[in-house]
Amino acid sequence: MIETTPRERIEVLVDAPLAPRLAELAETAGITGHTLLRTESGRGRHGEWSEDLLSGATAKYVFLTIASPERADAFLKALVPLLESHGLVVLRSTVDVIRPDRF
Amino acid sequence: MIETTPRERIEVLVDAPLAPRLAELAETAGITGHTLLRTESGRGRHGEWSEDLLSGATAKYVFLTIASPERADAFLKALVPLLESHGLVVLRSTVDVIRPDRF
Amino acid sequence: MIETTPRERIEVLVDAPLAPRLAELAETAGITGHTLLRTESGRGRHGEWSEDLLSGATAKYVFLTIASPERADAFLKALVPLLESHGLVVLRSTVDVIRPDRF
Amino acid sequence: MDQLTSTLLSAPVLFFALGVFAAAARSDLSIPETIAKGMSLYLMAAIGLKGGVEVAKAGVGPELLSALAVGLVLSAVIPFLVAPALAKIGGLDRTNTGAVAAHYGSVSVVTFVTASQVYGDTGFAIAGFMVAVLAMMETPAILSGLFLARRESGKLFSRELLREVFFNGSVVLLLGSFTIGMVIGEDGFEPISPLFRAGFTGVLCLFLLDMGLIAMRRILKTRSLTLRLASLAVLFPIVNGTLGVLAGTFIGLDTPSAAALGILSASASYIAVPAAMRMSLPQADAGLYLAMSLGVTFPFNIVLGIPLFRWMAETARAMT
Amino acid sequence: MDQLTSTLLSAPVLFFALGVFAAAARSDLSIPETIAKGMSLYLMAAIGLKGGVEVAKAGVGPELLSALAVGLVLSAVIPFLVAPALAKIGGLDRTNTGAVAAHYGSVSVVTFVTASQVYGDTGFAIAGFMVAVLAMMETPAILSGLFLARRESGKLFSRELLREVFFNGSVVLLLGSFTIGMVIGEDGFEPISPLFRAGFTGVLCLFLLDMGLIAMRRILKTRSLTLRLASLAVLFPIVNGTLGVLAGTFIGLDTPSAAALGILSASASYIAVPAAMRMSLPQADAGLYLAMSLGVTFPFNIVLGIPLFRWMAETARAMT
Amino acid sequence: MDQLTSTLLSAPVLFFALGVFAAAARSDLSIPETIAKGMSLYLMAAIGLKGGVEVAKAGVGPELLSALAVGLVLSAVIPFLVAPALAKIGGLDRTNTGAVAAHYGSVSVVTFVTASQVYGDTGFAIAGFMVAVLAMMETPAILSGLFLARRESGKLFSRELLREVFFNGSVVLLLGSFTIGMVIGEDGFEPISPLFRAGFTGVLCLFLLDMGLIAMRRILKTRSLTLRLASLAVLFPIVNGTLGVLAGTFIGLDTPSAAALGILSASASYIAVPAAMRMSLPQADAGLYLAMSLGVTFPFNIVLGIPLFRWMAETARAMT
Ligand SMILES: Nc1ncnc2c1ncn2[C@@H]1O[C@H](COP(=O)(O)O)[C@@H](O)[C@H]1O
Ligand SMILES: Nc1ncnc2c1ncn2[C@@H]1O[C@H](COP(=O)(O)O)[C@@H](O)[C@H]1O
Ligand SMILES: Nc1ncnc2c1ncn2[C@@H]1O[C@H](COP(=O)(O)O)[C@@H](O)[C@H]1O
Ligand code: NA
Ligand code: NA
Ligand code: NA
Repeated sequence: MIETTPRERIEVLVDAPLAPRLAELAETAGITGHTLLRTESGRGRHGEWSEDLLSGATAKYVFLTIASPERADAFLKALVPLLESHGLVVLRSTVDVIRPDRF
Repeated sequence: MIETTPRERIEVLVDAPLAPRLAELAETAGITGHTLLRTESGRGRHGEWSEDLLSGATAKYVFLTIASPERADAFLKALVPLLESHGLVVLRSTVDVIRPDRF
Repeated sequence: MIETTPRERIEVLVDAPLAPRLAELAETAGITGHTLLRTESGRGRHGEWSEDLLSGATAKYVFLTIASPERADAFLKALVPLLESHGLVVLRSTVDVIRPDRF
Repeated sequence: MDQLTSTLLSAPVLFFALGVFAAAARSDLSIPETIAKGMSLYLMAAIGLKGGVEVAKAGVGPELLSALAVGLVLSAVIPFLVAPALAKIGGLDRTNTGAVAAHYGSVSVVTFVTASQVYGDTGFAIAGFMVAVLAMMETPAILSGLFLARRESGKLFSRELLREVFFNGSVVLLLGSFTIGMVIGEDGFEPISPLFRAGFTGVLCLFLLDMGLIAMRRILKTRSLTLRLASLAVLFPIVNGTLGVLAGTFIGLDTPSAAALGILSASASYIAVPAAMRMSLPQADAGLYLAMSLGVTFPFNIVLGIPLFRWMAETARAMT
Repeated sequence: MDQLTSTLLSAPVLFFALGVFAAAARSDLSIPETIAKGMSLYLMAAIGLKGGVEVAKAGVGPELLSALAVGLVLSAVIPFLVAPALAKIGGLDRTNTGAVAAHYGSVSVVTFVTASQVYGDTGFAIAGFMVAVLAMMETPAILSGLFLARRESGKLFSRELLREVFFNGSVVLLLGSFTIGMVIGEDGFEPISPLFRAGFTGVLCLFLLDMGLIAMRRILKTRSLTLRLASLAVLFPIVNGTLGVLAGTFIGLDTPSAAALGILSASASYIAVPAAMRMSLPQADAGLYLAMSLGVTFPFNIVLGIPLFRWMAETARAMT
Repeated sequence: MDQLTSTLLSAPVLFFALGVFAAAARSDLSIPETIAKGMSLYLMAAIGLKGGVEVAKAGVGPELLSALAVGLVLSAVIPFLVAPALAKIGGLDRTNTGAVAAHYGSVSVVTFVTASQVYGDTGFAIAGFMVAVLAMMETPAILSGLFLARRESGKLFSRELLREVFFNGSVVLLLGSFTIGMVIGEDGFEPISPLFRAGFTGVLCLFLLDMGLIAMRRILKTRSLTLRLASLAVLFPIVNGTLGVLAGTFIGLDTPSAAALGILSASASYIAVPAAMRMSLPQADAGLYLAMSLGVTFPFNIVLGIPLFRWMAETARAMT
């Protein structure tokens, strides 16, 4: 069996224009890597949205980052003030990674 | 540490034209929010597919929804009859969320 | 409650031109199904990238596959030699699936 | 056979052949999906507008109504004609029979567009109102196909399905731009004619390049297309096209329009119907119906059907 | 009312109506996002180039400077004019008031483009330099809107925001192609005129088809647009447009350009401002400001505003 | 230097400069990827068609064969010429040396297209068959680059790689539309010429706008481009381009075609080769080879290389 190490997986659903802000917060928390996944549309308490390239205003991405528990904590703490104002959905779980020193 | 609460994460790989049906079933199960993620292509027992905007017939999305265990159960139950006919791939796992009352 | 069975979820962030190679490796490991998810951009130790259709050289996909633990092991073992050279990010976790015989 | 050569050596058909060749050689040439979708919307708007403008100029007589009626009947009835062959010769179950049959009742916009281009270039001009017939034939076949698939089970048609039949994107765009063409007439069309008339054949070339790639790739990766089913996918356009030409001649359409009714009957949908089937008959094998309609019937019609039905219409006319 | 009919029956406006109809009928007709984005970039480049080429030909007098100054003032001031109505009549909180107000101070490129097309077709030609005024009016309103929303909280403007205001994509593309147009002049424009001049109206038609779909779908899925707010979204363009026409007439613009300044003042942004608001005022309700600017004000201006401000400018001219 | 001014003030080059400026000012202006891909396919189809039509009209003599042979040799040999400089002066390891070298042996379609536009506008017309040379030079360099990178390790070329070399999308599209152009000739080209000829320069402008954005953004976010490597990225086009002009003059090409062979040799790939390198040499630094070819060499050629190689070809001709 390949040796794997547990790390934290943080996923944040975020408005496209705000994604760079998240990358900055992650970097401040010591996390240097992330990946943005593309979404199509969604529905929540504030109604529906869908990808919208014309203004980019209603498009969203999933911001995915893998980090050590300490850095994940620091990142989440930095996110808390934005949760309500930015309508973020934040998910946290554990994954096994192969080269743990990267994250 | 930020306080988080466990919730169920349901992911369903679904044909694009059927995604609205899933949203209805989720709503019937009391789940009001979901997000559709974009896919590029895939391969399974029925061969390959790839994104196809011309007819939209072979495109697929990942339907992602976060819900309480009861609602997740109700939603999965509603999905069972569609599993075979609609060729769904259904995944369930646990994630920690920050504002549990939303889900 | 619906009966579910645990399976391994492997996610690999991979350069677009290399995705077919991964599918072959998965198939050699006895895994017949996979799905590619679309990404938008990312940042890591080697700098930033973003979707790039002109050359396709810097685009990436998330290669997602669900498999039994044995097959997942075989697949990961096959990936190890590519990890460094191909700059892969490999994640492994457990999910519950409904029709376990498929995977 | 001069007609055949001039079809085969026209730019649109050569681009289609280039696409087929590239896919067969496993080249990585590909046109982004969104560009293809954009071109298909453009082609529908342009063909609708041009048809409407022509009707505004030429007026329509009673033949429009009879053509619409015959188109409606052909679209609704063809699925019932092809279904027995699909079940008996092709060995398909009821669900797949219904799904495939629906495709053959409906029409392919691009086949029609290519025909009208190729015909028009040699002075064999399809009447403008045939665009309305094209739109009319798009969706009735969906209902027939579903009836075939579900006639014994309970509920037949959902509300979404009926909306799909009446307000399907292609139908709305074709009829909408047809109507706009009638309203604005030749004068109002003039400022938009550089885009919609001058650019038309060029866009058709690029679109057919993509269709060649898609059609061949479909064939290469299909798992369910048997030799019998492939043969049916050639037989159906011949039979249905003949039916269309005869019906068109019988109701007194001009020769090019009778040929066009043949093309419409012969062609199989690959846009409106697949999406509807995926929604209403998800158990049906999408790989199969796309391989038949896009992979076999579409190339057959582009290359051989277009000159064939012209020849047939001219012969039928000569005999009346 | 001949002007009104000729506006209503022009191809661009009819395509807009087709989009509205299709969305209202819940048709699945849709134009891919990337195609729409591409068309909007094309329209901006084309209008910029054409304006620049015209300035190269006709030269500009002092009226360019006064038009730029008045445009700047209108964009910056209109948010303060509409804010009280949004708060008192519309019942919006401070954040939403600021966000919506910013949209009305800024401008809609497509409304301007449609007006210049519709006017131009009837010999009522807007001066080329008005494109520079269009670019000038895009972003000052963003600062006013943010000031309204945040005047009591601490830091007002971030560095990214100022970059957004000065180097916003639309502003750069409009001013950049305007400058290129001035540099290359009529001669240098000739080789690119088939794309940018001949193709223009046709692309505008397809873009307005999409805008019709988007505007109507916005209205259908909005949850926060009250009747009061919808009425304000009709009232604002009338008031602001009147202001613009009067200001234009007062500073001595030719009649079509005064009408264009009315159109600009009346129109509300749906590209530059929503993105900036999403970034700077994420708590504001995007569904609301898009429903007002895109769902109500945009259609109002396309259908009624364009003939209205022409009539106003002609009347104002007759009275001076 | 009149040539230089007329290049610098042509619309395509000005749009390129606008893109560079916008990216440098960190504007959010951007053109969707799919639109850019669509435009690049269009440009290849158009240049192929136009070349083929011209060959159909003018016929080809033996110079086609010698031009093809020289092009093949240049593409295969240039990687070996630049490799020592990359390793010794640039300090690159073997893998990166091979990867970068492959880019310089191959060609940039858009550089060629821009040159043929700019030259053609001033009556300095490149022969139609040079499109075949362009296609010929696309991929041999890939094999040379891989040989450089792997000459000591075991297996050199996989099956997919050879398919990539022979049936690469750009190669197939260029040669395919070149062949179609030869088959249809001037007459068959006429119906599609509004799209492929009249629209050409305009599309090139928009595409170069995007290339300016991409090139500058590449430079801004590169981490591995040292001053030495950047200097090589300017030196290589000068040396390789001189080689190309001399070779072209030597085998007796007409002056514009000799200049074009210079442009081809000077240009570096940013479509076919990066994708092949990503697949075959994934360890190589994509940020580096894209920064050199797209960020430095491409702008150099567009702005200075085009007039330079014309001047060189004219001088070489004058001396023979
Ligand atoms: N911690 C991380 N979390 C998520 N994605 C990552 C992470 N680190 C790297 N990546 C992704 O992997 C790519 C390559 O990483 P690198 O090799 O570090 O440049 C990055 O551009 C990201 O898209
Ligand atoms: N339970 C959920 N599961 C997945 N995504 C959700 C869920 N709730 C909300 N979202 C996403 O978050 C967005 C904003 O949610 P809301 O603030 O509730 O409107 C929605 O449009 C969805 O895309
Ligand atoms: N093991 C798997 N892991 C991830 N995705 C899968 C897997 N099996 C099937 N899929 C996805 O589900 C689709 C339908 O699967 P199938 O019904 O087996 O053809 C495939 O085309 C894949 O996109
Ligand atoms: Na048919
Ligand atoms: Na305004
Ligand atoms: Na070269």
